[in-house]
Amino acid sequence: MARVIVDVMLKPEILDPQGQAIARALPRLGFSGISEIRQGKRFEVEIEGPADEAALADVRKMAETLLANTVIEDYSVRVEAQ
Amino acid sequence: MARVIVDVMLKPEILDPQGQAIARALPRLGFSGISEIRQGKRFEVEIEGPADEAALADVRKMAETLLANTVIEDYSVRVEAQ
Amino acid sequence: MIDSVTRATETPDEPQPYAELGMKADEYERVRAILGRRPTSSELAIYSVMWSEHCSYKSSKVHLRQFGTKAPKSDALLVGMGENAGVVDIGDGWAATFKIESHNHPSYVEPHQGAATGVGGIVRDIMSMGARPVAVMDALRFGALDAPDTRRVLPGVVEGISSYGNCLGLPNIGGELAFDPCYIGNPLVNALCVGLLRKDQIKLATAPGPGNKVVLFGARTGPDGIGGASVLASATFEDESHAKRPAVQVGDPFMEKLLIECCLELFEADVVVGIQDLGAAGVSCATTELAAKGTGGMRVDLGLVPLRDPSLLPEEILMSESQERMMAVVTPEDIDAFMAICARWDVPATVIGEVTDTGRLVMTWKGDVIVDIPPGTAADEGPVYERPFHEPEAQAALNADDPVRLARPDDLRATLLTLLGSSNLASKEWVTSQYDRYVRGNTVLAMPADAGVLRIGEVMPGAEETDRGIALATDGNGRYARLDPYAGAQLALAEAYRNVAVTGARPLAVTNCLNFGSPEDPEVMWQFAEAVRGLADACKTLGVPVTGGNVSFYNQTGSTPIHPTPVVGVLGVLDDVRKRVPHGFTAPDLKIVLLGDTRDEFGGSEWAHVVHGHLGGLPPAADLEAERSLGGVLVDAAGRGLIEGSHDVSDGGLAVALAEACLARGVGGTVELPGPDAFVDLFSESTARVLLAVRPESYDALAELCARREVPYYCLGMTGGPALRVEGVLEVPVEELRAVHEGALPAVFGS
Amino acid sequence: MSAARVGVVTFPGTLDDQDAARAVRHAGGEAVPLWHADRDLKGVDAVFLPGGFSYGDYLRCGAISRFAPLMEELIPAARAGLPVLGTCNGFQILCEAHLLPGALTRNEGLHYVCRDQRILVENAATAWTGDYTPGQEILLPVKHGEGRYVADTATIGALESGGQIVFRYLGGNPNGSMNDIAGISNEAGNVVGLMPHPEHAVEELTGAPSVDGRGFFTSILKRFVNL
Ligand SMILES: Nc1ncnc2c1ncn2[C@@H]1O[C@H](COP(=O)(O)OP(=O)(O)O)[C@@H](O)[C@H]1O
Ligand SMILES: [Mg+2]
Repeated sequence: MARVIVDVMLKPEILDPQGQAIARALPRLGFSGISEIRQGKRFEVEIEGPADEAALADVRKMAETLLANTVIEDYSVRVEAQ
Repeated sequence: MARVIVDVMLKPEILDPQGQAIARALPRLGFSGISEIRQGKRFEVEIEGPADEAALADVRKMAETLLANTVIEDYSVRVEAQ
Repeated sequence: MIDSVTRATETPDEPQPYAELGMKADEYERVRAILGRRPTSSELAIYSVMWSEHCSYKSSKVHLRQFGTKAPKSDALLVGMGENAGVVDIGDGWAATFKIESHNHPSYVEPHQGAATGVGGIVRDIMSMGARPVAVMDALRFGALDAPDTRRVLPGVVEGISSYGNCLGLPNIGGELAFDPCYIGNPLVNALCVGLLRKDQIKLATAPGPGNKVVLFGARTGPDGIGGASVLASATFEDESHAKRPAVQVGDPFMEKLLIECCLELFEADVVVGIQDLGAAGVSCATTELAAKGTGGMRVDLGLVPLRDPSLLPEEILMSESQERMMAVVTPEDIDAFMAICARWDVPATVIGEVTDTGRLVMTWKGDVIVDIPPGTAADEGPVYERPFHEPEAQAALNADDPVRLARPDDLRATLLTLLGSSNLASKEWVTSQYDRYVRGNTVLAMPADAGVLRIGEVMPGAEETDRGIALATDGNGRYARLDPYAGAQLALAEAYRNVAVTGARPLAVTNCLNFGSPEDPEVMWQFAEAVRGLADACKTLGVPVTGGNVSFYNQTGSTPIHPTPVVGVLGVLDDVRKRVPHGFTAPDLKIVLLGDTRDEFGGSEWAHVVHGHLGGLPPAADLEAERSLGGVLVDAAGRGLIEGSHDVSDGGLAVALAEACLARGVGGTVELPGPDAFVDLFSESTARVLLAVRPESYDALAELCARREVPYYCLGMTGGPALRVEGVLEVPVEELRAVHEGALPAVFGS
Repeated sequence: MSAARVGVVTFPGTLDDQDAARAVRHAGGEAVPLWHADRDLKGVDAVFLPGGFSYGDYLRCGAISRFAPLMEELIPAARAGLPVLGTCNGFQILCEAHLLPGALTRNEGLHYVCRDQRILVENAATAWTGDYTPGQEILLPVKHGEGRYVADTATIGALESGGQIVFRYLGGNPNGSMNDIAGISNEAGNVVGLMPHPEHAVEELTGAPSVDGRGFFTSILKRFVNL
């Protein structure tokens, strides 16, 4: 049993309307000193066996084909330290 | 300039239909060995100054009041290693 | 290094990547001739996008002219083709503007964003006429229902339309959904928007008055959809970071909603001289078109354009297709009021230039002049092609393959159920339930009605009071058009016209989206030429002018084009919207009446397609005179309150129309067929037919109206009971019809 | 006697404000537009938070709106007894503002759903439901992508036992909400939130095929006539 984290973020050049809406709202809410916010997705994937190379390769493939839309998003995969 | 990451996940007891839908689709797509997937949000917050305690306290407050709805979500805040 | 005009003059022989930008050698030479020197890379950017097929209509122009030359005389037309959208007079001081546009290719690459930005683009077209957008519609085509490609593309497209349109607060009041293997790899996503305005409020895309300010407002400009510009950037700048710019645009419907409300306040405050949306070709298009239609000159400092990505180069800024942007021309006296309204709506706005009387569009970047062109040469004087065309080699054989040779069924009950659950005739609710059809509270009819109907009186507080309403429908049948593009385009118009008329509305005007393969293929070009000729002729006969539209070419995979698919939208008006006719059988104990004659016509029919996988012969005859008479009866009868419910008869024939009429409110009916051949009566797709439900005491008056206009009519039976019964032929409980009809799409896409 | 004044709030991205105002007028009240950026309730007798996509519904529905200047006035006023009704996005804002317990999350089916929905009125004693009878079945449209009501077990228990579950879905739950909850009230019964849209069911000609939403508006207006 291990937990693998897949982070999916819009590519930097792609418009992130969600992040922008939050960033625009911040000053009004009294938060300053923040230059940018981008919003993405985080997946917590529980795998049954150990997080070995084979399992990670599988998760990477899953990220590539299912969790991320690689036309507009980048992803990264890492094992969570338990 | 520093980047602070805020991860927001639904509390474990709250149904996550998005994660479930992905998990259900996996076998059909040829992925096995995955026991659960949960989907949450990841925010990349760029702060103007250094990520010192004061700045982190600010981001934590933002997470608590805005980025997460603590009725249904948990959050965690960390500085991204550059 | 910035490629300034000075530099261009000094380096006349520097090679330029015009071919990579899709320009032909002779087109490039023409630019050189116009300018008397080589263009700068920014100028090349402008000419290449403005002279592209998409912006210049260079292959279609010579044909589209017929919409003007053959246009019927119409008092209703306030603004015709050539503006962002046509405007029609709908009475009582009100006007409506509407247009349909394609976003086919982007929706294949990224279904959600492609479809979403398609909605966004057409909504801005409507806004730029000075109108409040009031509803959207969408006409969709996908590959076979069970094809993997369809499963990938359809849910994303629907979600994109849904998320964008719903967030704007525009009710979705109708559209189409059809499947055919020819659309695999080439889905069609055509979006329509309709807007309302006071007649005296029309805005045009023009920049008159030297000294007036040019304002860019809305979203900041980013590197969206500038795949093409990267060629320029890498050629001129040898800069790798610019080599991979995204071809995909992402929409921000929230920003668009703010833009809508902001524009309406700007119009109300009367602080806009001219306005243009930024669509394909972004700043290039907006500046050249505004300048060309105004006093003729404009000075712009591109360095003032607010950027999302500060590394953007001027060529990229010029080509960027970032969404949710508009450009306005404002007098210096009004500029403060203009900016204040933008600020109230949190819409960023920046003065980037000024109108001049020099006849030149001049752009600077950090002090250098990088563009200096006569704007009309980019906007209006693009290349025009007389592309060769001829009838496809296989056309004669296709038309000769008449469906009379197909085996006809004995079990008509089974045939009805098969058709009713087939992809093109099944309930579209899986799609339509993702669209908000109620928002803004003016929706009178929407799915599953034949046309969407809106009340208009409460849309714009302060405008003249009115009881009027508008009705809209879109239609198009690629199989019919494949068999005969001339007739196919006419049939598309006829069906949309009829769908508007069955609600009781008087059809007024037409918009169209012409989806075809490559214009460089003479066989495709023939299909196009025939379709345009057919549509223009039909508009003339029916007395409804074309007010605008859109052409989408290159819908093909390899050398295989899609079926020619002209999608036609018709707008009609109800003088009293309370007299609209609802959809289907609305109550028991009404007489069921069929108007129009049925012939043995199965070419291109759903029956041939579903049961035999056959496409051949000729489509049903387009009898436009009959459609016109039928429309007249429907409008008169509705106005006199003679009709309780209605449904047009089209795909799948009378059998499917009867079933859908029962499903509308769960009211069954019993009918007797008028003709000798039950199969023909039930499944033929003869046109100019509708099904009505009328109170017995209204029947004679209806019959008299029909007789006066020589419209054939047949009383088939009565509504009521839990089943659809065709005497001596079939009986199906309404709930069984429902299960079959509503189960098909969820079976593929989940419930 | 002058008509009761019902404030209708517009945030950036609010969509159903015109409809809500129209419904108030049809019921004989005066609709008073309230602007999110003003710290001013204009002395209204009640407030309607309409549906829409305030701030694009980015982040979470209602998350940004609840910080609006107007909300700084509205929150204490509601706690002090001002009748407030939130439909759809308005309901989401009320939950985000903690005027109502629980939260609204993504529909279980993951799609936006627009349909005519049967609703059971369970509590006819709130400020906004006096014109209904307990157990009455009504038809109202729902149209939302994030309407699945969730709360912890203790909260649900308290809502159930305190009669705070005002509306429940009948004939199929469109979003997977806990206990088929369609709408709730606060303990005092002056603040009510629901996902369905009464303002789209007040006219014969337009909107949903019912006029069952009228009761919301007549309820609140009668309350002020009777005061
Ligand atoms: N893509 C779509 N978007 C919105 N509404 C649609 C769409 N496709 C179909 N509809 C609506 O669903 C209903 C049924 O469509 P259809 O079966 O094509 O109608 P008909 O049988 O009258 O030709 C109509 O109200 C139509 O406007
Ligand atoms: Mg129809």
